[in-house]
Amino acid sequence: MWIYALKRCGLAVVIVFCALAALFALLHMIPGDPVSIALGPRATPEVQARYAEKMHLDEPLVVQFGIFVGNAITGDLGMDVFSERSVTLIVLDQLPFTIVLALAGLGWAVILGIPLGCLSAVRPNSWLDRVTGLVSVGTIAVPSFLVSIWSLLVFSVMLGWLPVLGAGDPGDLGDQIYHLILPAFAVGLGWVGYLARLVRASMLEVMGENYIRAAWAFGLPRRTVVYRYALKVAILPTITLIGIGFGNLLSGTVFAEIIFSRPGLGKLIFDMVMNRNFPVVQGAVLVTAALYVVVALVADLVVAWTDPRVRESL
Amino acid sequence: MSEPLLIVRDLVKHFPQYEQRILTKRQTGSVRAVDGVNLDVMAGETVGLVGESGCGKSTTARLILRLIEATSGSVIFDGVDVLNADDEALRRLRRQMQIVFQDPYASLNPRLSVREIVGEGLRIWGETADFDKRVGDLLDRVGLNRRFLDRYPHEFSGGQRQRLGIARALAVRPKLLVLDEPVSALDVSVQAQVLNLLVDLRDEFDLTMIFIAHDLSVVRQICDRVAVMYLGRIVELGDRDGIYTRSTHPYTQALMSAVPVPDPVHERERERIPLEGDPPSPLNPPSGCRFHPRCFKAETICRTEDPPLIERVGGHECACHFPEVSNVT
Amino acid sequence: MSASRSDIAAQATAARPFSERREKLMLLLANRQGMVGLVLVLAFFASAIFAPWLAPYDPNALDIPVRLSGPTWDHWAGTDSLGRDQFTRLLYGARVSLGIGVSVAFLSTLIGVTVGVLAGFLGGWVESVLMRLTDIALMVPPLIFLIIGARMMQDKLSGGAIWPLIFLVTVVSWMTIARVIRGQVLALREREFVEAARALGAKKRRIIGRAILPNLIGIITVNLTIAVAGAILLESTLSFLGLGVQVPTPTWGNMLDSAKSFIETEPYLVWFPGLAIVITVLCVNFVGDGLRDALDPTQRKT
Amino acid sequence: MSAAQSDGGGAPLLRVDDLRATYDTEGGVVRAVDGVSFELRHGEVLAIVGESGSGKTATSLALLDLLPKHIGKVVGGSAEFDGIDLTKLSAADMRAVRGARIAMIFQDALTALNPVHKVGKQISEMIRAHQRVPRSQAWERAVDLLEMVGIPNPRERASNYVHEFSGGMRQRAMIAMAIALEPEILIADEPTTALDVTVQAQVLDVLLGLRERLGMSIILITHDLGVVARAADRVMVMYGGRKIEEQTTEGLFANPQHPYTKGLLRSMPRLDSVIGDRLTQIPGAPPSLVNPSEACRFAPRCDFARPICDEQYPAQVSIGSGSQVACHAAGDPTWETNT
Repeated sequence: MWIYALKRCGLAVVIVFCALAALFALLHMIPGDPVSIALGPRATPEVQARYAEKMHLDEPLVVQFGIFVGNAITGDLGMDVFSERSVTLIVLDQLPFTIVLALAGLGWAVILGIPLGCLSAVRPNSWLDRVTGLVSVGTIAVPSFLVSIWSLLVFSVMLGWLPVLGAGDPGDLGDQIYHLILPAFAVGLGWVGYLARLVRASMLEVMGENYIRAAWAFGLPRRTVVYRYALKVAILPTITLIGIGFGNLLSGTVFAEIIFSRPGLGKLIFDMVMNRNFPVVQGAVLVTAALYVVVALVADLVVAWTDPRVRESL
Repeated sequence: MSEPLLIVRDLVKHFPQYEQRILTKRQTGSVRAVDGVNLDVMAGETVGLVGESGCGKSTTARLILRLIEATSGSVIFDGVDVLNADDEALRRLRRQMQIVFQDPYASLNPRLSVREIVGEGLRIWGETADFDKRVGDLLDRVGLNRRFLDRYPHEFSGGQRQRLGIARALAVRPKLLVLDEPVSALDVSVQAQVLNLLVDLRDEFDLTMIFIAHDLSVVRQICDRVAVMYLGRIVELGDRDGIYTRSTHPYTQALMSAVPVPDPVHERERERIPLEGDPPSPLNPPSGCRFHPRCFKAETICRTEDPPLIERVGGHECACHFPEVSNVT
Repeated sequence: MSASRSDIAAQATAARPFSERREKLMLLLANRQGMVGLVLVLAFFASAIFAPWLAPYDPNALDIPVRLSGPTWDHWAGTDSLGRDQFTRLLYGARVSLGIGVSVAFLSTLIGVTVGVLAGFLGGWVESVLMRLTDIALMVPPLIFLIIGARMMQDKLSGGAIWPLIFLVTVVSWMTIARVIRGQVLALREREFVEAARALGAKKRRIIGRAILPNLIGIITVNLTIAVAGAILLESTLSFLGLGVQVPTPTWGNMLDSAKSFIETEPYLVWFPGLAIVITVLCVNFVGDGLRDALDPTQRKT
Repeated sequence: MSAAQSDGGGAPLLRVDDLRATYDTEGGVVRAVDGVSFELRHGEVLAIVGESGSGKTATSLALLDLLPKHIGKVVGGSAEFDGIDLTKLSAADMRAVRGARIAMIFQDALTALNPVHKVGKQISEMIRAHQRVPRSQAWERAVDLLEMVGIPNPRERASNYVHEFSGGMRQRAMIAMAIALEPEILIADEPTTALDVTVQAQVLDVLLGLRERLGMSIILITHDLGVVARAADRVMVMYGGRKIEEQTTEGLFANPQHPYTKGLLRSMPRLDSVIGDRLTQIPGAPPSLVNPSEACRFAPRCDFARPICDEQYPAQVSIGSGSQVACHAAGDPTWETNT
């Protein structure tokens, strides 16, 4: 088990490194003068010169990459040439907003979606199952930016129940939660249906297994069979998916952040891409990728720890 | 006696067990599925290969046809070295060696019609003259209606599918037919039909057959000679009567005694040789004689020394330090 | 002696009137959701193709006096801030959205199937390299990649080119199908009918063509439909962010983008293009689900 | 041959009467169990023999209301067990019977035991589902049971997962679970089919030993006539969802009555027969049970079929000492001489 965990960590490091290399290559593959491409035509000559020096643009690419990686390991993601702020700090400023939003969005989706899927699998073709089915297909078909716009339209503009913009007063927790409701709703809605559908399919498959039939044959109570026997197995693929989902949400919150004018990593990346401020993009993407890998790793380890068949084969 | 049609020498197949790394794999051990098999098959005879699950009998069959690559050893078919043949020579060899599989559901391509399944060999070898007639004749020959040409496998019962598999193998007029548990997935009443069909076809097509089964009674019905396998080795080899009435290897005897006979009076009086436990894993076979941990005769020498397969008592070959004739049926 | 009687008995139990293909068609037709989806999807395609004949106005005709009019008899879906007819633009937008959706689906399926079949069938280092590549591609957050990519190709996009979008969306869409196909090929490769084909002396190409690919058609079709839906979503997302197809060419995504500013006063501008996306994606998914039910052999009983 | 052999007299432990069960499939309604009646006496081993699709497994699943949900259902008949009709029990009452009074073991123990719970845990959970026993005590019982079915190092083994067991041990573990509450009836559905012959012999020995020790009755479902000869007191042969013959084991093998039984016995390759060139074969394949006609199910494959066989299903005829056969030709002297 520990060896497995170590190995997976090693793999995670390799993946982050690959992502890093790919990103670096992508940002440096653009033809033309890297300085004007990176900074755009609006940059003043001083800024351009400072940028070239900061990014070691006079060095060969490999050396640049080496410097970048070396700095990244020590937590230094470089300097934003426009604001003269450390990229690490810029990213860290935005990170909590995104993590809170992703947690809240996925959180309510998990709390609602898993029981829904479970119940509809236990009682297939009941009204609950039909409604869940409709909700699943419906929410999967609605892109999250539409959910954001429409929920903004309905709850803020038309009904006026919830605030339109921002993340709330930094000192006021209640206000922050108040501002979190709509974005979290928008971010999580698609996942409710997705999770419900997955849990339902997985439960139905498990409920058809021989050992469930045997459990009935041995007279085990319904609760034991459904929750301790079936759900424990059926939940495994869901854990992996939640891990991946959380990773995706670290960037997938971008719409909610743009539409609700909420600070966050996604909005940061989007804004910086639009401003062609690639050093910041580079840093932010790196942090996103690293988080993504870590979350996926945790999900894998949880699965391995829960499923003795997997644990054994390690 | 003439030269054997098939000569198998020291055939070995180890399936390496890998641990997946990022781009490479690391070997952690190997399953010794087949571990030194020697076998001669004369033209026109039917040799049975029996043993319990995991003893390597199906692997041996696939090795002989080179459907999987052997780790070492040699297979000489009709004077040609099968294991070292190049792609083209191997393709030509395969016309002469055909195989019928166990699972009548997995062995037929669900997307092809009967015409294309049975005629696949003819198509591959470009013998497309009178195609429908030739395929129809084959169907006739295995007891299926030739009007079935345009049907698909899922429309047939298990027994009929097995007939299709046999027809497909016969289409290229092979000399050697390897049958890998051809009837064990079938119901008893259908089993007899297929066994009888095989006997008829053997005579009509002058087939040499290797018949693989775990069911000793089925093998006894159809084979001239029988090889008993245990953990990747042949432990006893002899003609049918010898194996079934005068077996000398304790494993053969135990195996034979464990098969229940459908006769309550006889069955309840029979003496049984009980075997402890399950067959050990081929990943880590026991030292010395592989059967010794379960053997009722085992002594010190069995733990250390591996008995070779040589002719001993009873006129047939046996790999045991203490062979003794016994009739347990 | 019993041959004749056995034949009669065999034929009595073997008869099944329909061929497999017909049977699947019947199953698909029997799936109500799938049928409704199919009819609507075909209708959408037809209206996209015949947009120039169906549309009541020129998509780019400005009519400032009637700008931001809600739905009226003259303008069924209202007009935008420049007075362009929304309904016309929806029809023309369908051409771009569906066009990109279908192109991406075909391209990504082609890449995915090729990668999956090669990796699954050839195995060895080919498989290792291809699958590691797929894994890494899967780790890339698609949105971030699209945002960065579209921004870099912006001069091409501003010139009205659509191929950069098709290219970018394809790059993030082929991995799932590659993995699914590889899994299927691995399972198929071990099936005995593939072994039988080898035993008969079939060459690799024949085995892939006759034994492997025909057995993948079901799963390829299903994934193709689902890929269409996914590509439409990604395209509209990018266009909505202002990074996709550039105005004045209408797409559902950039119509929503321009409507953003009027959300408080003219909500219909947000509803119609949004509904077009949702209904299309929903219908395509219905078709996919219907196909899956019809093609999945575990759904059928013998 | 055993002390617990059928005592003949006394009320039967289980009396199944005209049991009917169906499966809904896309092809139509399958009449999987079509009017099956039989009795199970105290302490006897009753074998139900038949080919795949003959309804032998469906019969046992129907008894415990375990047919696949939403597909299979019991549509008629009764199954009287100790004064209660199993087919009319509420879900809760049925649960109290399952496992505790009638237990069942399945063919494939690997898939029939839960992969993510320890074997000992599963057994003790099953005990605690029926009895108020502290956790530790239930665990001790589980260890004892594993020992009783001949698993070496039971204390260690109880903490293993099922995939760490070999085939024979899995089946033993399932038997241990089934006998945990000393049920009156044990239904064993092909308990040895997936096992190698040498292991099969061990498992049969365990089962028969437990029968002696606990005095339970066993319904042994199998397609292997050798296993029947070895283990059963009485045999009931099923074909096409119906019972076609029932006899004592000795009677059936010595003097089979139904043409199908006769054919089956003759078509079986066996170790103790004289080797001839060909086996006697039953032509054709088993029938489809989707909307079957009223004809005898075996008629299309029967060498002795007569016009009446295609018209009506033969009634169950008693042929003395609890033996029954369902064949128009049975007891017909002219037919007897033909065979």
